[in-house]
Amino acid sequence: MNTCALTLAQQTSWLTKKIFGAPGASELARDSDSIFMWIFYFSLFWFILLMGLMIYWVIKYRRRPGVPIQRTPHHNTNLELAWTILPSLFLGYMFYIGFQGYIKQVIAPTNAEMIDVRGSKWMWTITYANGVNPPEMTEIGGNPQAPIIYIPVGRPVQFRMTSSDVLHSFWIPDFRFKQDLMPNRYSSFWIEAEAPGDHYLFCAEYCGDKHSEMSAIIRAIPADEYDALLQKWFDDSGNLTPVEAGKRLVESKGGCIACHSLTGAPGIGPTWLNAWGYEVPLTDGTTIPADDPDAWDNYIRESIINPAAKIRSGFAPVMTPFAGVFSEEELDSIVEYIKSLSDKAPAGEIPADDSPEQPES
Amino acid sequence: MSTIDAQTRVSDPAQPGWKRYKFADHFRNAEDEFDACKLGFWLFLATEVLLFSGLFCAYAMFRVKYPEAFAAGSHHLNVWYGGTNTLVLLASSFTVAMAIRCAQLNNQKWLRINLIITIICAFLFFFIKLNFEYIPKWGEGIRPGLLYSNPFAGDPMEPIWWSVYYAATGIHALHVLIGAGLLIWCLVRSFRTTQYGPTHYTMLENSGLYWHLVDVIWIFLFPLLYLIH
Amino acid sequence: MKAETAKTFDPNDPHGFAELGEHHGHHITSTKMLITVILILVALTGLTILTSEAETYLVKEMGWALPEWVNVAVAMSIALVKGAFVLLIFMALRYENPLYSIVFLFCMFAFALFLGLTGMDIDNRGHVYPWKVHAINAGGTGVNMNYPGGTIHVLGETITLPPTTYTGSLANHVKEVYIEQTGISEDEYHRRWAEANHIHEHHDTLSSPARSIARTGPSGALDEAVPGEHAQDAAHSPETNSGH
Amino acid sequence: MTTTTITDSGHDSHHDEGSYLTPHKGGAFATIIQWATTIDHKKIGMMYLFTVLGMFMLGGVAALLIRAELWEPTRILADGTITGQLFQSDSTSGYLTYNRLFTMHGAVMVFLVIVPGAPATLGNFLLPLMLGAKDVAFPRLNLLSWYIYVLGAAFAVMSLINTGADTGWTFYTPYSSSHAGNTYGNIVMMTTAAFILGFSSILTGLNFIVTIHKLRCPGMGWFDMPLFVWAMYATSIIQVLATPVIGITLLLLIFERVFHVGIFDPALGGDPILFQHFFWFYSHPVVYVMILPGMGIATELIAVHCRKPVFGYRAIAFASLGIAAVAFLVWGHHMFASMGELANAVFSALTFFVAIPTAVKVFNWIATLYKGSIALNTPMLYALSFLFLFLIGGLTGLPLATLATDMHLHDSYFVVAHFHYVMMGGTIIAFVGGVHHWWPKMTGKMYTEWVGIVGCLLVFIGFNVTFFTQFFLGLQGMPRRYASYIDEFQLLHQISTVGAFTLGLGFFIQLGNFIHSLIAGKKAPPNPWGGLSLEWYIESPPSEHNFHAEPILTHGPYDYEDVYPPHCDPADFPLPEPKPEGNAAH
Repeated sequence: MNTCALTLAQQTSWLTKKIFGAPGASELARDSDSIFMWIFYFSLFWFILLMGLMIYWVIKYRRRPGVPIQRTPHHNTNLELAWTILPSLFLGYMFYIGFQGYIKQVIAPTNAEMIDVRGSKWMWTITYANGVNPPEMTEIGGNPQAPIIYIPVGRPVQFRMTSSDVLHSFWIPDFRFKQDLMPNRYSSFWIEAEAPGDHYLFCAEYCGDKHSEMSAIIRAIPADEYDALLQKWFDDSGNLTPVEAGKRLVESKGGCIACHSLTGAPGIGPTWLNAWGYEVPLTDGTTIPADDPDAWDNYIRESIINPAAKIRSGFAPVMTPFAGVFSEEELDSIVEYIKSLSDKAPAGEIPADDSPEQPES
Repeated sequence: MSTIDAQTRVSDPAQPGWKRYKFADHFRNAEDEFDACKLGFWLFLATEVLLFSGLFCAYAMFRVKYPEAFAAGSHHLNVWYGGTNTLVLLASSFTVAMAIRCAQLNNQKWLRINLIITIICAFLFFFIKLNFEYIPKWGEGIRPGLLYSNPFAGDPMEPIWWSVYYAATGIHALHVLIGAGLLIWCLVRSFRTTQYGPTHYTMLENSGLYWHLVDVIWIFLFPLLYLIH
Repeated sequence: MKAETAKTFDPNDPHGFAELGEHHGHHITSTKMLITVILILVALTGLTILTSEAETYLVKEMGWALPEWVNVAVAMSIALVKGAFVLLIFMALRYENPLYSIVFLFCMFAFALFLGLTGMDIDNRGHVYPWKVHAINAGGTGVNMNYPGGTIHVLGETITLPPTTYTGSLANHVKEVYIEQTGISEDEYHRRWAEANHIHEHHDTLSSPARSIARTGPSGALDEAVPGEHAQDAAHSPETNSGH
Repeated sequence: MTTTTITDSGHDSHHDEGSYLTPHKGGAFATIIQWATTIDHKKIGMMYLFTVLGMFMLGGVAALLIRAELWEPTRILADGTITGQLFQSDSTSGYLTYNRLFTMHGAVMVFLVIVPGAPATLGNFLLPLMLGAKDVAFPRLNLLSWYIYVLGAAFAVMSLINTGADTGWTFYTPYSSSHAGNTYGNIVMMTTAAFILGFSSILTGLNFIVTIHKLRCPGMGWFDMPLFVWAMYATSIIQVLATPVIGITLLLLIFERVFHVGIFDPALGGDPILFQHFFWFYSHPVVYVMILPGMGIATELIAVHCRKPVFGYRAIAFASLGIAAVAFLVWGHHMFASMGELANAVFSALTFFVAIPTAVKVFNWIATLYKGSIALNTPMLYALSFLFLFLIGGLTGLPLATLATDMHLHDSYFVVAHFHYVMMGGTIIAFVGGVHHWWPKMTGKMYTEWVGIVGCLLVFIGFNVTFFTQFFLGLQGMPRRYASYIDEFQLLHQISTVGAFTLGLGFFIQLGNFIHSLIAGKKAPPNPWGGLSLEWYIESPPSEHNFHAEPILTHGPYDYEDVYPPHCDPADFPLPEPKPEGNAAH
């Protein structure tokens, strides 16, 4: 980065820290901060100069009865040209450093590890190069199912992003960069973490109801641990029961539990606890009959692929269709999992170690 | 150049409307009012052009990205209907220019005849558009947006081409109808009070300008929509 | 600051328009001029149709490879000349106050900026990553819009709308529904498709998007949608016709 | 040079007695009819003022509710959001109430308050007066544009009653076209409202351009117009050239929403970024429609209350036009996070060009203060607040134009703070200052000075507390349009909320001051501030016909060094020594 800007920023890193809350998490982020600080000092200079003059003159030339104004020139071409051209040069320089920094921010190193990101209302779905989705979750700002996205320390990571419904924006404040996700297009974002640690990820483009909760944690871990973790998830995914596989899918790849609670609590979508096998009224006046396993299996399948086909009474048709997201096998697993949450499920299908916490009511 | 003095106006009802016309009193003279109205109308025409600029822009962007879809869609349009419509609009543009000339020369009879021809052309344009283009296309399943049900799309992006086509020609057709309405209003006033004459024809001239603009926009829409390969 | 203007004040011309040439009065265009212009306009209309047909002939019958921009450049140049005639003579911009021309030019300036800067973005996405240029699925990802589907009645006709969700483009969905309903073979569909698109012979050698008359098959734009650079591409590629 | 020929030449046939505010002799009903069918620019300006004020209160209440919601980082899963509980919406609707509130705040404030605010109220009232004209060029069109405004406002309110739109005021597709809302009505209604309001805006702009071209009084050349008129001229050019594009954009959006034509919807192959280009091609220039009248008002306020000729008159006038021209080049900076790299670079470079004419204006305003005679009354305090806040707003625009820093700050609270400093600290503050300044002229009543000063200080302090904290929120990572947030941000959010309610109190005091002035205010003299532009030559409030005879201009609007202000005691406004004759020519 620009040396002048860097020196300035280093001299005053305490102020930078005060302003940004925390220092940038990568070299590029700190470059961005130093550009900001350069603009900050530039602005501060003009602000103090102009406001100082204003306040000084307002006090000095305040109106006194009987004292006339003094004649001054009505314009001064040289002065006006000077204060037009001089700041313009600074502005040109400002564009230049901003452009340089930006180009570094967007061009990922060729050895960057590619991670796929899919934004949908209102969750992030991450797919690593070996095809696994990170299964761990935490709570951020009201969202108890925010995924934890692991990235390796010291290795560049490039996110290739798209959206399945509306516009989203992938913003990691600690890395000082964001990029919009568009449906039917790819966009790119790359970072390189320097040290292990957690960073927030927010959706910065308004995407509807639970926009505020579309967040995640980016967790940087040492590269060898990261590789081992990915390998472990990959191995795990091979030997799961259908119910376990379904649980993992709805938590990570599908992100279903952002809207469908497992506890009977109301949400944007119907709760799954004791749903399967019960009679459910639909908005078109018909019902899904109770105790009809085939009707229920088909209803769940259809509602994943084409949610608007049958809308349960009292709910809005807001769900993103998941057609093409899950394979046939995965759909079966999800149906099995939802079935396992119901006390009407055929006996013996609920694995003892995997039953959800029963609600109080 | 004819400077009109306000004081020579007569209020005798036997006189034609253009002689009785009195300019609004916040203007200094009729000339000022005429200039103001015309400047205002040119500004309005600028807004109309920019309204269409959105459609031209959408057209250009999709054309650049999906030339094949546009070529495929354009092949469904009959160049002869489009060409006939172009000639109809050009002819009406000519007659409306003649009508203004007749007003300037106080030739009331030909003013009305020219206006009537223009209005007939306007409806002829609309009739050709509707009867030979919109209705058959609609029947073939070539419809805007989700209504699209033609199984023989030449390209995956062809429905977008039809959306642009319907939006552009639809809004243009709406302007044709508005222009026709303005001209009918001029005609009615001409018959009732002989409103337009050498010293006062502001409304007629502005309606004429509007009509020319509708023509100019079609002059560009025609090759863009019908002559693509 | 003032005073000079007040001395030479003329109540009928308070702004000194006469000196500035701002008053242009009423120009009466001659019939001869109007007729000349309309004849030119009709001739140009014929010319533009003629050139368009000639290009088609050259490409189809003579096998010339005319670049795509020729078609646009010729048609737009003729349209510009026609538009200029209408503006200058019929709309009398040539004789009137130049202020009106300035208004119109400003409007054209805004239009040019709109078109130019928008195009600069829309058509230049792939400088850093070529895979950002194209849509993932040509023709759209499939309808995903809380739309109830079903039937509606328009102009006395009952229309069946596609269901809320299908994958791939609307055009493809309509095609599949048609094949399913009629039960025709793929070959029969292609025959009917060629007929509907006025393609009587296959000019496979000409099916490049850079040329005029590029259309030979329904999959032209699909073939180049997304490069298969990464492992994940199989899931996104249009061949499987699935959005994620 | 020191006298004016603006006289009442006794054309009694022309004018009736009494001001334009005198009620109709036929009683209250006849007065209402008279106002509803008036083509008098002053009445239309007043009608605009009151409707805009009503809408400002609606948008302001929404703003306060937004700030109240953000008092706590509430979680819907726990006990529901504050606004949700307030409006008793069930917890399944999540943050919908909040989302609708900020949409309403944005749409109402932009389309119904700031865009028509200064041009249609003060512009309508003052433009013909400053030009020495009887009315605007097309008075009936002017009335029509007010009715269109009311119709648009009615649609916006209907959308609100019909559950309200939750798209944000930018209506980004595909959310607005295919995803937002459970009913079709609310979004289409809000879009229609904005579409209709566009017509109102176009008609006003067109009217003003023609008025300025054709109805300047004898003796008034282009460079003898007050700078407010120049600002209005630049504003009107943008209104005429940019507004039609939002018309077609919203029309296509309605098609998209109703027919799903697919132009903006990627599900059908369209391009959502194209919508953003369409939208911002209008909505960026319209930012200057908002700020230019504010700049014009500030120029007038500073000149009158400093009694100084504006430094660099031509520079300010051309800067207005320059801003209007550059306005059409820079819309892409709203889309840095979604455009391609080339477009980002070009738009970033172009964006810096806006800073140049803006900086020129600021320098000129400050230079005007030099060796003046500065009266620290309410309008001047507003003008000084404007300088302070607008300077911060302008300077914080720099990191947003710089690509490397904008990628962090885009769509964060930094942007929210920045545009509030410009839109509110700039436009609204100048507008309120302008209303104070011309209040005596408009109503014929004086307001209470000390209450005005107290209100101004409260607004100034409240504003800075509200929005300065938001710069830090944005820098630390708080995204826009969030109803709940991580706990780290709570302190700053609470400070901001306190500031917002202080700000609200300040405006409330101003409103009370105005109402008190209308009921029991002192009668205003024709020229309480010693102004020199033409509106101060006529009585307060003006008569129906503005000037009793056509005025003939003999001095510039800012010749405070040479001309005694009309209707004033010359002893109150002493002139400096006359200029030596040799330098008289400029």
